Parts: sequence; structure tokens; C-alpha cells
Amino acid sequence: MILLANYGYLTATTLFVVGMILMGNPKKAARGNGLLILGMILAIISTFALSLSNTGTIPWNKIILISSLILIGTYLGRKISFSFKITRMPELVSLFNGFGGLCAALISLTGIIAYQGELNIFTKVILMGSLFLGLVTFSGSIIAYYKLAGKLKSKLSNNVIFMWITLFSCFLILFDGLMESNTFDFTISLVLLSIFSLLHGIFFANGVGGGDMPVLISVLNGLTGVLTAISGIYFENTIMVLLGVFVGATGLILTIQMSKAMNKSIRKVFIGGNKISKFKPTDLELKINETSPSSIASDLTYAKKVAIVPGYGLAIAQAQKTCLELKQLLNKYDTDVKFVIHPVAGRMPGHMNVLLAEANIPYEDILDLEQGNEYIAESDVCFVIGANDVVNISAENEKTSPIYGMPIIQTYKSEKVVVIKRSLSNGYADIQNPLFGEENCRMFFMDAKIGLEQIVVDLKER
Amino acid sequence: MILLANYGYLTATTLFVVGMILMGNPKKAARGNGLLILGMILAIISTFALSLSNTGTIPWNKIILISSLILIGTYLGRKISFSFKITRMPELVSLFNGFGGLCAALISLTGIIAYQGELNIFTKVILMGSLFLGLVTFSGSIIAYYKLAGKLKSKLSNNVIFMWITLFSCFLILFDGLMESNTFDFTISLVLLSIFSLLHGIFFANGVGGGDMPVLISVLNGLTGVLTAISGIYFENTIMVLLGVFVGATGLILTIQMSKAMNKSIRKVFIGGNKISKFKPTDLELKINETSPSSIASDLTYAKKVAIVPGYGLAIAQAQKTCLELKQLLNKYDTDVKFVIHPVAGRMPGHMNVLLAEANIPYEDILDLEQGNEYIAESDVCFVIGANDVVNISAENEKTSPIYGMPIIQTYKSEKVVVIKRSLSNGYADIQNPLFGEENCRMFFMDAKIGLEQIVVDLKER
Amino acid sequence: MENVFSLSPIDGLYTILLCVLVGIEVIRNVPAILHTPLMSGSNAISGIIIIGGVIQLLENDLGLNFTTIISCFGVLIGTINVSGGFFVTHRMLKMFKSSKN
Amino acid sequence: MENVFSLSPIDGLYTILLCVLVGIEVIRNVPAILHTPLMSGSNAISGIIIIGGVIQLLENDLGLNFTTIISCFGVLIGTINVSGGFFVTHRMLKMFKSSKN
Amino acid sequence: MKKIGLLKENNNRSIVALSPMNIKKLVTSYIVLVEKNAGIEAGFSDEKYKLNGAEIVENRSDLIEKSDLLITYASEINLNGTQGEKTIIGCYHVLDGNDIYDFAKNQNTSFFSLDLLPRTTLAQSMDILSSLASLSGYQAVMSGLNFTKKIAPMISGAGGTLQPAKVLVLGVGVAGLQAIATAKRLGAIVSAFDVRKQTKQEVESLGATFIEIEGATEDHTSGGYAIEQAADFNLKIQQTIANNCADIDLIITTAKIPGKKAPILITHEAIRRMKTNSVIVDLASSTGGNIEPIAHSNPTITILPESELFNTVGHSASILLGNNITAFLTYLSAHEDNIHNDAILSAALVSENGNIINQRLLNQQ
Amino acid sequence: MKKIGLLKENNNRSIVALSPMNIKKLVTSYIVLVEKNAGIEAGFSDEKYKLNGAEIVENRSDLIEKSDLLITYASEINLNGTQGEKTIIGCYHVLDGNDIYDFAKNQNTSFFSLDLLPRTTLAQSMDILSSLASLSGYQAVMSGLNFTKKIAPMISGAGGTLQPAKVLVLGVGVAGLQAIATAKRLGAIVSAFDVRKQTKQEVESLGATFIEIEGATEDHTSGGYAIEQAADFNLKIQQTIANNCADIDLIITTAKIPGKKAPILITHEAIRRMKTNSVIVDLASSTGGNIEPIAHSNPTITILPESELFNTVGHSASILLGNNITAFLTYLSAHEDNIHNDAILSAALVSENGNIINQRLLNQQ
Ligand SMILES: NC(=O)c1ccc[n+]([C@@H]2O[C@H](COP(=O)([O-])OP(=O)(O)OC[C@H]3O[C@@H](n4cnc5c(N)ncnc54)[C@H](OP(=O)(O)O)[C@@H]3O)[C@@H](O)[C@H]2O)c1
Ligand SMILES: NC(=O)c1ccc[n+]([C@@H]2O[C@H](COP(=O)([O-])OP(=O)(O)OC[C@H]3O[C@@H](n4cnc5c(N)ncnc54)[C@H](OP(=O)(O)O)[C@@H]3O)[C@@H](O)[C@H]2O)c1
Ligand SMILES: NC(=O)c1ccc[n+]([C@@H]2O[C@H](COP(=O)([O-])OP(=O)(O)OC[C@H]3O[C@@H](n4cnc5c(N)ncnc54)[C@H](O)[C@@H]3O)[C@@H](O)[C@H]2O)c1
Ligand SMILES: NC(=O)c1ccc[n+]([C@@H]2O[C@H](COP(=O)([O-])OP(=O)(O)OC[C@H]3O[C@@H](n4cnc5c(N)ncnc54)[C@H](O)[C@@H]3O)[C@@H](O)[C@H]2O)c1
Repeated sequence: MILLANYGYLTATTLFVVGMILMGNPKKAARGNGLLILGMILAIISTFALSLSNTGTIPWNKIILISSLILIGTYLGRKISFSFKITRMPELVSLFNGFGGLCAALISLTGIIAYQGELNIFTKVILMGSLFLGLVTFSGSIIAYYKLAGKLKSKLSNNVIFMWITLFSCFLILFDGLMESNTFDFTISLVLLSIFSLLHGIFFANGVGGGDMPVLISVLNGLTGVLTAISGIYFENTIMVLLGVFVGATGLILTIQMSKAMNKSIRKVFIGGNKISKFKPTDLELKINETSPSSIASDLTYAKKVAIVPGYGLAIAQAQKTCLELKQLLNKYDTDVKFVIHPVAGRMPGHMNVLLAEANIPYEDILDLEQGNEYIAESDVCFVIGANDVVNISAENEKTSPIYGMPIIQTYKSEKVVVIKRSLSNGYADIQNPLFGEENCRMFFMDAKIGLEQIVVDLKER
Repeated sequence: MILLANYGYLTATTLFVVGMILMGNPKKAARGNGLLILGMILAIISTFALSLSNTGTIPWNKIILISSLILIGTYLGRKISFSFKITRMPELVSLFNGFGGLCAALISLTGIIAYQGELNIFTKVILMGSLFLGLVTFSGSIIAYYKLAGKLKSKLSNNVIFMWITLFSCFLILFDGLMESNTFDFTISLVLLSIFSLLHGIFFANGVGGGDMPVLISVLNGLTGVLTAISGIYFENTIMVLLGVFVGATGLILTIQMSKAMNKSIRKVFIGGNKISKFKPTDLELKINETSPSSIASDLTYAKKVAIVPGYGLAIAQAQKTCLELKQLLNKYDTDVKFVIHPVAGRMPGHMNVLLAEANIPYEDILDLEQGNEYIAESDVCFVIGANDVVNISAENEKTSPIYGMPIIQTYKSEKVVVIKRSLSNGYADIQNPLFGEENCRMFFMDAKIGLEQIVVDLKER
Repeated sequence: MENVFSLSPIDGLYTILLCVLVGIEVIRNVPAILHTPLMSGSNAISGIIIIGGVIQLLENDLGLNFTTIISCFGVLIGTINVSGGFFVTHRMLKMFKSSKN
Repeated sequence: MENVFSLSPIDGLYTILLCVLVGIEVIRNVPAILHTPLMSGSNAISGIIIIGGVIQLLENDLGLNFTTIISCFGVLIGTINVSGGFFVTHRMLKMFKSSKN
Repeated sequence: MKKIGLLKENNNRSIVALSPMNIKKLVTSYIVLVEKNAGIEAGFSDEKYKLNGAEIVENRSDLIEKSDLLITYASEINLNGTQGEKTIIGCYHVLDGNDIYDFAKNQNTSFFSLDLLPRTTLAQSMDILSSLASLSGYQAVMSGLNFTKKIAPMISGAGGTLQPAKVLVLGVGVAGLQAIATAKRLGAIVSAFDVRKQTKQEVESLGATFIEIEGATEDHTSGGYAIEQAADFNLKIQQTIANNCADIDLIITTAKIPGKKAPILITHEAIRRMKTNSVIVDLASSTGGNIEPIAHSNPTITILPESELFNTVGHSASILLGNNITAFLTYLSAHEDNIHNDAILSAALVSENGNIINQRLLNQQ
Repeated sequence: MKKIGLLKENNNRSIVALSPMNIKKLVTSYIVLVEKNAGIEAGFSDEKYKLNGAEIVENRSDLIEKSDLLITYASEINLNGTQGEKTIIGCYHVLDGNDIYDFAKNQNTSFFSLDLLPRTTLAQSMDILSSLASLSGYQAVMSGLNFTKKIAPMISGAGGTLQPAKVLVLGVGVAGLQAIATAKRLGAIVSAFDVRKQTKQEVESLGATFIEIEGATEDHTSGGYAIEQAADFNLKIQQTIANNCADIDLIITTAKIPGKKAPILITHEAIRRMKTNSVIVDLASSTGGNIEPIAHSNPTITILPESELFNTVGHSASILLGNNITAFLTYLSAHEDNIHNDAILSAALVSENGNIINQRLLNQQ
């Protein structure tokens, strides 16, 4: 029976790893996910078998309890995950990750309480450490969740300091709890540790800019992995150790990859906070949401209709051919891509036509202002490449604007607007564009050619 | 001591794996190779340590013997590997692989002879199996070596049959040798097995077409891995098992990847033999050397100067933009790329100019016939894309040719010629082109656009 | 070879080492559009921690005490993580099904 | 935890399993231009089989008999494989050094 | 409803100020009268106008008499003896110092000349100058090349390789940019120069080379227009151009300064150095031209002083012109009560009740 | 050394049969005499010829008298009273039934007309027809467009969107292909038709659309040329074209059949359906043209019968022409002893000693 359980674990591990490998390939990813689910089921069954072989009897009541917990949990998980719109998936991942952290914290709490007296220092470190990590993950993930949902935008100026203070406190409490001659009662230690861990998670997450959220989630995800591995050592359970290590490793690499894709060092993401350094001082303070090539890439693939709005910046960057490549790649995903040309885009009549003709973009994929605005209204993503004045919404809603009354491309009618330009600086008319601060608008500050190439690379599967 | 040796092995394994990972990245590959070397040294030292801890005494004489063997071997290996031109590296890999196979065969032979009486059936299977595999690898690799070197071109019509006969014989002998009541004396069995194994290797390798050689080498390489793992089980040596398995796995995947890159199923490579199915009957029988996108890609990156000769096929395939991409990628490798335009290439004067201008290829990278031929004389690779008549060497060396006397692009002046077209069919003038059968000419039968895209994908590192 | 198949005395380390490497390799070359699904998947995997809770529940006595409740809650929350993770991944991946190539 | 760090009784299998996976993953996504160097590198690694020869030489008596000679020859040939493999790989990789990006 | 009268151009132009497509839109708020054969040169028959709801008027003076708004590009209009208030909308290049618009002195007449519109983003949809300059730039290449006796693209054929033509564009405003784009399209090698720094980027965005000359003066308050340069800098420009023109096949000059004489960019010396058969198209000729005005010394080169090349693509030109004027009419009717305070309308208004009131025009005089 | 005489074209052509660059090469094996002002129209001054080693001869009859080989594109040549053997090399389109080449009847005269060269890969470097057809195709677009009063590319500007011009090319030989390429370059939407099947691929290789009409007859022994089609298929072609031409701005016809009248592709009916301002450039006009030859019914369209459009790019044309003729001279001197057995030379040889001996010409007569 032990052997059976162990082979079960072995098989489950294989399923997990192979599943993850498959998930790296867009065509097989769905099958990979299936394998992961199988692996999870197998792992749980094996655990039953293992414990059964230890105790000898079949503890029906426990099995029923656990099974029903699992069933309820599954039901809830399903419900939650289907109650969100597809564009909000990253938020959900963050939320669930928080649950994972909480679960780990609870489990170590049980461990601590149940065996309070009998714990040696090694297990104590493990348990209290995992309590700490679990709660940090939990509160951090929840913050990330709210930030992603756009419900939280407050930025504390002294965030970094608080982060370090809370972290330090946690260590103090931990250390103190381990001492024989602890100052606090152990229960109080636990409570304090919990509080400070939660606080630390909050500050940790809050320090990260909106555009960098995916990196944060990835880090927290990796933390969960480490947690799992630590718990595995405590429970002397191979599969927990292995998978924990595995998740930790993937989390690490994913973090590196993502910050690379965003052209930022990991240090900058977490310590540097969310300064936009390239800011040009402007009258109006816009709340900018930055984004990254990879998330633009996934936005684009999830979309059914994409409108591309080229502007003078496209001409400067000479990115027209990359545009064609992007379009062709997206067409493969059944995504419809049209180019919407504003009459005064660029610096001469027909400027955009010249570019698009050079890239051999067929005339039927080019829409003028009127058709374009109709198309955009049905589109999922409106992708503005190096345009500014022609998508300036102040022409529609600010009577005082010098361009008030000019017909513009109504990008805001799309589900989501993504803008690629190098900075927040103004266009030809030299007026600020409030579009960039809109809720459904994401900025990617990059030269159009380089940026598009990054997106194209992301889209290309090997 | 044992522990030390074991940690040595562990570290060596890490070095190997990490080394191989690094080798997957062109920028870090050289460092990866360094790690592999370190790993190998460490593994050998650990082996010494291990055996030392088993016996207790330090067997100086043996250590000296072995060390000197290793030194001599290293010296020879270095000498051999530097005595070949860089373009002949694949041959060398094949040669060395053969040595690996021979080594394995010898070691198992020693095992068999030394413990002849004491062997249980399990070890017998292992040893005789590895003798078989070792010798197959050896002779197969040697054949591959000669084929790659162009010194062997004979094709036996009944090759497949012989291959199966020899394989079957080997199994018979092996089976017989294992029986208690063996027909042959054991030594005779061994000799017979050796002979048939060698023969099998020869036929196995000979059945594979010239263009598919890399796949064959990869398979043989994988075999060596399996061999090593088997020996590892015999020697009860972790690192041998692990690395054997590792090499086996890489070999397997590499084989799959390569045959994918050649657009052939593995089955076709080995069983289908080397038929060129798309052959259009021609008067003259040309000896065609086929090649694959990946080997074109590596030829191009190893080159310092590349001349591209476009023809009407480029226009048909509309591959001009992919050409630009190829050029830009190669420029990154410091490779100089020029386009050589023959006055009558295409179907109208300036046909190629139109295409290249559409792809925005700068005028200074376009050479006419005369400059072009000078450039080609210094180039490493001349890449003919969908051209035929304009590179027809019969215009220079066949007085009876209808185009005798027409100046052509002298592709043959380049170190290596690579031609991409869909088949062997003729061009506008409808005469056969003996260039395609030249020794330094490699054919890639594919639509120019698709083919170039495959090459570009290969060239792009992620 | 019977029940125990162990190559060397320090196999555990080999295993962990290799596991880390597999983890790294699996992710390293994944196209960025799959980052989110992968993160979600690996997040679901990390929910394996519920096994800890299960073990606790199985091995401790099942009284209606504080620890049991916490354990139960832990398993519940953990399962939400696991199942939710899988479902989210599933939903995201469905998007790729229409991809033609 | 002393000398032996073993997670479970079948760690050996985990190890081999993971090793295969690492092997596959390492190669799977390598750009094709590196196929030849990689093959060459992994070919050199497979030369680890000389360890077998070394063990034979170390453990058997060192008389001037047939087996010793064969073993010696085996180790020699094997070393050529190993070192040659590394040198070839090295030469091929040098080509990439000039790559600018 | 007010009556719009569309005049036939009478200064040898083959354009018309409104196209039948515009009529369709205008008839919802105006009665539209069209002079007989007004659009015939631009390819719009009277039937097409009628079909879209216009009324054809045989006689020009009838039309003028009946209409409240008179639309033209730049016709001579005789208002003598007409009754009632008239608003005349056209594009008379009033700053260039001509007097075709003497009707402006009439009582009861308002006169908008759209060349005076500010070059702002908001006014662009009415900006006739841009629309027509763009077409002139295109045609400058097309017809200029015809005189070089050469083809533009590189052709490597059995008869040898023909080198691509070299084109130099001086003054990179709207016309210059379009000229660059067109020449690039045809495969020519293009270089360009302008005194405004930002044009460097614009030139490069079209794949052409910018010739840099340090030391230009710019005035950012001039609304995108260039200003006059210091004498020594002008000399420097002229020398640089002379040094660069030896292997050029086609030069297109478009340099203008609003309300001023066009700067001299191509000197006697430059022309002397130019090669046989090369061509200069001077789009700035209406304000004096960019070429030194002395009998030039190189008989083998062709100089084409063209200021209204858009006439040769009258159909396209009329479509754009009509759209611009329609946009102006729409804007006008929306801001009618507020003409003097509206930046766009007041800028374009030349005269009211016989008095020239336009500030820019007055400043100039 | 033999003497080459380069004549000034005297039929109103602005080309010259050898360019100064060719002289440089030829003077190594010939003495080259050039008629005064021979190259002036094509942009080659007498100085340039002199600089490259030629001798300028003031008087035409002097030149003719002195030279052994006379080089021209298709001048009238008066050999009366000249001495010695003369070889005349030109491109007289002898199959089209003209009689400019009456000098061929002279004793002591050999006459090569390079329009008779076989269209083989080997002869391509001497193939004047291809060189000049290619330039004509280019110019057909450039000058044809000028008459449409429209610009070719799509322009989306503040004045609205101008739709790209639509171009239809009939007959996709050398000229047709170049016309397609040029129109595509300028941004037009291009479709094309030819009776030879393989042209479909050629058309598509330039990014244009091919109009398919089933039922053409082809003769693969005709050396790449088309042959006459059955009457009912001709009808089918004419109908299909008529159905396709309603929204075309520019039609370029190039369909020829060597030694035959050009096929009628555009009927009365088709012309009636074409829209205002559209243009037809008929490059086949020298052999009758591709347009139904009756007074056509649509006065708003322009028909340009042009057979020598290359004259408008005389400089480029002369470079190619000169290279072709130089290649022929080189080939001739290498195979001089074997003229009658050489496929290329015998094909181009029209007459010897006053007798027409060319097989194709004789077959035709
Ligand atoms: N069409 C005409 O005929 C014509 C003629 C003259 C003037 N105009 C005027 O020009 C304007 C045209 O509007 P538009 O939206 O096309 O252009 P725009 O308003 O001038 O904005 C262009 C934007 O592109 C960005 N950009 C510049 N280089 C870039 C690069 N390499 N990569 C990415 N982004 C880059 C710039 O922002 P960053 O610096 O932050 O990157 C800039 O804000 C209108 O105001 C119009 O009135 C038009
Ligand atoms: N330039 C001119 O003015 C002119 C005019 C008329 C005729 N010509 C004649 O045309 C010829 C031009 O020589 P060339 O070398 O350019 O062309 P070519 O000799 O006609 O050969 C073109 C080759 O391209 C290959 N091809 C066709 N489609 C392809 C695709 N999609 N992908 C890859 N390859 C493809 C064909 O082989 P597969 O079918 O095996 O792929 C064919 O052999 C000369 O004989 C010349 O005399 C030239
Ligand atoms: N805001 C808008 O929407 C809008 C609309 C149309 C034009 N514009 C802008 O107005 C500006 C001028 O346009 P335009 O074409 O009517 O200008 P223009 O016709 O007055 O002059 C043409 C060009 O000549 C240049 N020039 C003047 N003096 C020169 C000299 N000495 N040497 C070289 N070049 C000289 C000018 O800089 C200008 O680029 C451009 O920047 C254009 O982008 C803006
Ligand atoms: N071998 C060579 O090197 C070489 C050199 C030059 C030309 N060529 C070939 O010669 C051929 C003819 O060239 P060309 O331009 O001198 O031909 P051309 O001037 O004689 O005729 C022009 C075109 O009209 C087409 N045509 C004839 N009757 C037609 C009809 N009823 N309807 C529609 N189209 C019709 C012909 O097919 C031809 O394509 C082409 O295939 C060309 O590629 C070959």
C-alpha cells in the first residue's frame, strides 16, 4: 500500500511536470491543464492511501469530511472563476493565490497549535516561517487583486519604509518566539506575527506599480511554492517538497521573464516603486496605467476585433512592416484587424496611406474615420500606435480645448485601449491628451518599432 | 570518502545539465561547454575517489596508467578536431560518436571476458546488448562520417533488406548466447555478434539519404546515451545512468526536432531511404545533395560573406520581405549580405529591382552581374533563391547548350552554393542546370517563401 | 531492487536538483502570451499544500476543536485555490482553441 | 538526515524520470543553429562511459592480459571521444562570438 | 433657405469648388445653384450635379444675382448691379498681392479667403492650401520626371543597369512631403532640405535623407510656417545646395514664407553645375520662386515654374477642394453669430461691407 | 580597323543608338565616327562622345561614306553614291510592313534588323524590343495617368479620402509587366489579362490581379509569343473586358502578335461603358492597335495611341539601346565567319547584297 501510494505520487509528479511542459505550447496547453487536474486528483487519493496504510483502518468519517470539503471548495472555486469576465483573469489568479497562502498559513497554524509543546526548534522555524510566508502571500495577493481591479490606487509615500519596518518586526517576533526565554506568551507571539505578516504583505504589494502587477503575482506565486516545499519537509511528504520546489522554480523564472519583457530589473519593480521617470510635466495629473508587451500580446490574442490607429509616431519609428506582421499573426488567431486612418494623421495628407501601402496592407483593411469609429465600437482592443492628437478626447469633451470640435477617432468606444508611444509628451497640436489617463486605457512607453517587435516576438510561438 | 565522491557526482551532474542548458543559448553556449568539461573532470576524479574508498589503498600504478591514457586521448582528440576545416565539423561529430560507440563496445567486451563464467543472465543481456549497440553505433557513425565527407555515395538497392537481415541475425545470436544450450561456443557467439552488429550499423546508416545525415548522427548519439545508461546499471554507477538517460533524451528530442526542421517524418528518414519523390525526369542524372533549413541556417551564420541570387521563383513566391528579414538577421552575426541581380532574372527588366525595392533593400546592397561575380568569389555561401537559368553553368561549359555564351552569375565560385526551389524542374529556357549536381551545391526543395521563413525561424533566437 | 530503488545515498538531492531544473526549463522558453495561464496553472499546483491539511485531518483526532476547524477551513480555502486555478486556466486556454495554425 | 537524504523509497525512479524530462526540455526549444554544437556536446557527455573503463581498470588486476589491453584501448578511444567532442564544440561555438546582439 | 451659387472657374483652371458629392450634403440646408459646365473640366457633368439636387443656371450673372453665398476657388466675379448681401467664399491667396478680388470693395459683401485659415489641427478639414499643395507635390514629381528623359526606378535588365533617378526636394511643407513620398514610391533616391528643424524627422519618416545645414532661425509662434532667414544663412543654404546638385536629376522647390517673397535657394552657380537634362520644378513661383531670376546659364536643364500643378489633377483636386469648402460652410453656419470672435472665421474673413478688415492683410500692406 | 558610324536619328526620335559609355568600349576594336548632335536629344553632348574617343563628323553623307558599319535605331539612310561594303545595324520593325529600309536593296549592303532576334535567353542582351518595351510600359503609366486628372495612390487627408486609381493592363509582355509594376508602385489597383497562361503567374508575382478567361490557344513553338485566337474566343475576350472596364481609370493595351495585325480587345461598347476622364494608352498602335477603329462614342475619355513612348525617356532608352547594340556588335565580330549558321545572326539578317534573304520576312510576304 505504501508502495502503491508512492507510485501514485510518482505518477502524479510526472503528470504535473508533463502537464506544465504541455502548457508551454499554445496548441497543447489545454491538454496540459487536464494533466495537472489528473495529477492533483491522483495526489490526493495517494495521500488517502498512504495515511490509510499507516493507520490500518479506514477512517470513513474523516474521508467523508475531507471529500465534502473538497467538493464544496471545488464548487466555490468554479463559481468564482466563472463569475469574472475573461479580461479579468489576472485578478482572479491573484485572488486564488491569496487563498493558497491563507491555506498554508492555516495549516501551519494547526500544526503549531496541535503540537505546541512537542515542537523542536527546527519544526518551529518551519511552521512559524510558513505562517509568515502564508500570510504575506495572502495579504499581498489581495492587494494585488484590488490594484488590478482598479479599485485601489492609493500610493503611500513612505511605503518602502513601512515595508521594511513590518518585515523587521516579523523577524524579531519570530526570533523571540524561538528563544526559550521569550518575552511574549507564545500565543501573543503568534497573533503579533500574524498581524505584522499581513501588514508586510500589504506594504510589499502596495509598493509595486500597477503595470508591474503581473510580476508581483508571479513572485507571490513562487512564494507559495516555497511555502509548500517547507510544509512538505514538515509533513515528510515527497510530492509536496518536489512540487513546491517546482512551483518555486517556475515562479522565479516567470518573474525574471516578465520583468525582462517589461524592460525593467526586478529590483526596480519592487524597490523602485512606481515612478514613471519619463514623465514630462503636464498641467493635468493623469493617472497612468502602464502595461507590458506581453500583456498587450495576450490582450490582442484574446480579442476578436482589433482596431489599429496609426499616427505620426508610426512613421517616425518606421514600424509599418512590423504592423503587417502583427496583423498577420493576429489573423491566425481568427482576430480581425483593421487600420483606422484619421484624415490628419501624420504630417501630410496620405502619410499613413504611404506607410501602409509600403507594408502591403490591403486597401480593404483600411478604414476611414467614419467606418473606423463604427468598427471600433464593436472592437475589443483599440491599439493606438504613435498617434496622439487624432485620438485626443478633449476634442470631444473639453469646450476650452483648442481642438474642440475636431472629429477624432473614438478609441474609447473600444473595450480596451492600448497606446504605444515613447513618453507622455504631446503631439503636433501640443495639447495634453486625457485619453492616456482613462480607466480602460493602458500605456506602453516605447519606440513603436521596438515595442511592436517585442509584441510580435511574444505572439510568435516557436 | 564515499560521500565526497557522491557529492562529486552530484555536482558533476549539475554541471552537465546546467552546461547543456547554457548551450541552448547562442550567447552563453561557450560558457556551457566549459561547464561540461569541468563536469567531466570532476566525474573522473570522483570515480577515482570512489574506487579508492572501496579498496582502501591508493593504486598509483593504475592511476598513472589511466591518467596517461586520458592525457594521450585528450591530445589525440584535440589534434583530430583541429585538423578539420570548420565547415566539416558535422563529420567530426559523427567520427567521435563512433569512437564513443567503440569504447562502449570494448568496455562491455572486457566485462564479458573478465567475468565470463560468473555472469547471470541479466548482466549477460546488458553486456551483450551494449556490445551490439556499441558496434552498431561505431560502424554506423563511420559510414555517416564518410557519407558526410562526400567520400561515399553508393546506394544499395536492397539496403533495407540487408538491414533487417543483419538485425535479425544479431538478435538470434544474442538469444542463442543467452540460452544454456547455446549452439555456438560463447566466443564464437561474440565474434559473430560483433560482425553482424558492425554490418547492421553499416546498412542502417547507408539507408539514410545524404541530406538526412544529421538526423542519423543524432540517433546514433542517442544510442550512445542508452548504451551509457545500460553500462551504468552494470557498473552500479549513478552518474553513468543519469547522464546516459540524459543524453538519450536529448538525442531523442534532437532527432525529432531535426526531422521536423526537414519536414520529414523520422520513419521516412530511415525506412523511406533517400528517394527524391518530386523528381522530374531529366536527361542527365544529377547527383543531388539535399539539405535542410536548419543546416542552411547554420551555414549562413558561419559565413562571413553571403551572396543572395534572386530569380523568378522569388517573385512567384513573393518572398522579398522574408529576404530582408533574413538579411537583417544575418547582419547581426556580422555576416555581410549582398544581392546579386542578373540582367535577365525574372520576367521583365527590373523585375528583381521592383521586388527588392518593395522590401526596402538599400541600393548599395544590390550588385550587378560583374560586381556580383567578384563578390561571390570571396563569399562563403551563395544562396540562390528561385533562380535557375541565370545560374546555369552550362552557359559556360557546354558548347552545345542553347545558352552557351550567356554571362551567368558564377555561383560556383563561392565556397558553398545553396539553392532553394520547389523541384528540379527547369526555368524559362527549359534546359537542365548541372549546377544542382555539383559537389559544393546543396538543394532545398521548397517554396521560396516557406523555405525562407523556416530558415528565418531557425535563425531567430528567442 | 525490491521495494526500494535507490541509485545512491543522496538521491533526494538529485531529485530536488533536477526538479528545480525542470521547473526552470519548463518556463524559460514559453511564449509570453502563455505567462498568465502558466502562472495560474502553477498557482493551482502549489495548492498541493492541501495535502498537508488532509494529512492533519487524517492523522489527528476529529474533535470539534479549534485545530480541526482551522484545518477544515484550510483545506476548503486550499481547494478553492486548486479548483479555481484550474478553471481559470481552462478559461484562458479556451481562447487559444480558435487559433488556426 | 545524516549521510542519506532520501525522500521516499523510490527516489531513484524520480531521479531518472526527472533526468529524462530535463534532457527533453533542455533541447526542445533550442534554435536550430545550435543543433550541431549541442549534438556534439551531448556526444561528448556520453563519453562518460569511460568511467566504466576506468572502474574496470581500477578494480581488476593489472596484468598484461587481453582484457586489460581492451580496457585501456576503450578508455583511450573514449577519451578521444570526450576531448574531441569538447574541442569540436568549442570551435563551433567560437563562431557565435562575433554575433553582435 | 439660403442660396449657394457655385461658379465656374474663369482663370483657366480645370477645377471646381464643389463636387456633386458635396451637393448631396449641402442641399439639406441650402438651395444649390450651379453654373452651367462648372465641373466639366474636372470630370463632373451637369447631370451629376442635377442628380444630387443642384439646379443648373445657364447664365453666370443670373447665378450671381440669385445666390447669397458664392463659391469659387479664385474666379473673377463681377458684382456690379447685384442686389442683396453676398458672401463670397474662395481661396484667393490674398497675401500674395494680387487684386482679382476687387469685388471685396463692394458694399453688402463679406469675403472669406480660405488661404488665410490658421494652420491648426482644428482647421485642417477646411484647409485648401494643404489639400492642393499635397496634389501639387505629387504632380511635381510626375511631370518633372517626364522632362528628365529618364525613368525613376533602378532597372537591372539585359540592356544594363539604369541607375535610379535622384530627386532633391527643397522646402518640406505639405507639397514637399508629398513629393518625397511620390518620388520614393517610384524608386528614386530622395534627399530634402528645409529650414524648420522638425522636418528632419518628417523627411526621415518617409525614408528620404535630410540635408542638414546648421544655423536656421525658427519662430515657434508662426504657426508651423517658416520665417525669413538671415542673409548669411541664406548664402550658406545656397552654397550647400549648389554643392549637392551636381548629380540630381530632378529638383522640386516648394519653399515659401507666407506674405513674403519666396527665398532664393537655387543660384546661377547651382544651375551651372547641374547635369544635362536635369529639371527644376518650382512650386513657389507664384510668390517669386526659389530660383535666382536671371537668364540661366545652362540651356540643357529645364525649369518649370508651376504654382498650380493641382490643375493637372483637377478631378482629385476638386474632390478635396469641395470637401474643404463644405467643411467650411458647415463650420460657418454653426458659428455665424460669432464670426468676429471665432479664431478660424475671423482669420479667414478678408472684408466686410467693402472694407478690408483682415488683420494679417492689413499688417502686410 | 573597321569604322563604325553612328547616325543621328532623323524620324523625330529623341534617342541615339550608342551612348558615350558604349564608345569607350568600342574604340578598342573600331574607329567610331559620330554624326554631329547625334546624342543631343538624349542628353549626350558631342563633347562626351569625343571624350570617350569618338570622332565627330559634321556631315551626314560624309559619315555614311566613311563608315563600314552604320548604326542607327531606325533612320532613313541614303546610300546613293557611296562606295564599299556597308553593314547597317538597326531596329526597323521590318515585319510591321514599313519601307524605311529601302537601302537594303543596295548592292554591297548587309542589313541586320535587331527586332528579328529570337527571344531566347542567349539573345536577351541584344534584345532592343525588350529594352524599349519595358520603358514604354513604364511611360504608359506615367503619361497615361497624367490624362486621368487623378492621382494614383489612395490619400486619406483632411479633405477626405481619394480612392486609388484602377489600372487595367491588356497584354502582359515586357511592356505590360513593366506597366503593372509601375502602377503598383504608385499605389494603383491593378488588374491584367493576357492570352498566354503563364502570364497569370507573372502578373501575380507583381502583386496584381489576373483576369482569367478560359479557352485561349497557345503555341509553344512560337518562342514566347502569342498567336492569333479563334474568332469566338476573341469575342469572349472583348465581352469580358467590356464588363470589367466600367470603373477603370487607365487602360494600357500592349497586345501584339508578331507579323500580324494586333488583336482588337477594346470595343466600341467597352469604351461606351468607361467612365468620364478615363484613359486608354494603346502601345500596340504601330500594328493597328487594340482598339476598335471607329469614331468612338465617349468624348470624355482620352485615347492615346502611342507606339514609341520610349522616346519620352530618351536618355534611359539610349543607354539600353546602346548596350544592346554594343552586345550585338561584340557577338557579330565573334561569329562573323559564320553568320548564316548562327541562329542569332541569321535571324537578324534582313538582306545581303541587295537581296532580302530573311526567312521570316519572306514567309510573311
Ligand atoms: N496630415 C496632415 O496633413 C498634417 C499636416 C501637418 C500637421 N498635422 C497635424 O499632425 C497631427 C497628427 O496627429 P497624429 O496623432 O498622427 O500625431 P501627433 O499628434 O503628432 O502624435 C504623434 C505621437 O507619436 C509619438 N511618437 C513619436 N515618435 C515615436 C516613436 N518612434 N515611437 C512611438 N511613438 C512615437 C509622439 O509621442 P512620444 O514623443 O511620447 O513618443 C507623439 O505624441 C495633428 O495634430 C495634425 O493636425 C497633420
Ligand atoms: N528579365 C527579363 O526581361 C526576361 C523576360 C522574359 C524571359 N526571361 C527569361 O527568364 C529567365 C530568368 O531566369 P531566372 O533564373 O530568374 O528564372 P528561371 O530560370 O525561370 O527559374 C525560375 C525558377 O524558380 C523556381 N520557382 C518557381 N516558383 C518558385 C517558388 N514559389 N519558390 C521557389 N522557387 C520557385 C522554378 O523552379 P521550381 O519549379 O523547381 O521551383 C524555376 O526553375 C531567363 O531565362 C530569362 O531569359 C527574362
Ligand atoms: N496644423 C495643421 O493641421 C497643418 C495643416 C497644414 C500644414 N501645416 C503645417 O504648416 C507648415 C507649412 O506648411 P506649407 O506646406 O503650407 O508651407 P509653405 O508652403 O508656406 O512652405 C513650404 C516649406 O518651405 C519651407 N521653407 C521656407 N523658407 C525656406 C528656406 N529658406 N529654405 C528651405 N525651406 C524653406 C517651409 O519651412 C515649409 O516647410 C508645415 O509644418 C505643415 O505641417 C499644419
Ligand atoms: N527569352 C527571353 O529572354 C525573352 C526576352 C524578351 C521577351 N521574352 C518573352 O517574349 C514574350 C513576348 O514579349 P513581348 O512583350 O515582346 O510580346 P509582344 O509585344 O509581341 O506582345 C505583348 C503581349 O500581348 C499578348 N497578346 C497577344 N495577343 C493577345 C490577345 N488577343 N489578348 C491578350 N493579350 C494578347 C502577348 O501574349 C504578349 O504577352 C514574353 O513571354 C516575354 O517574356 C523573352
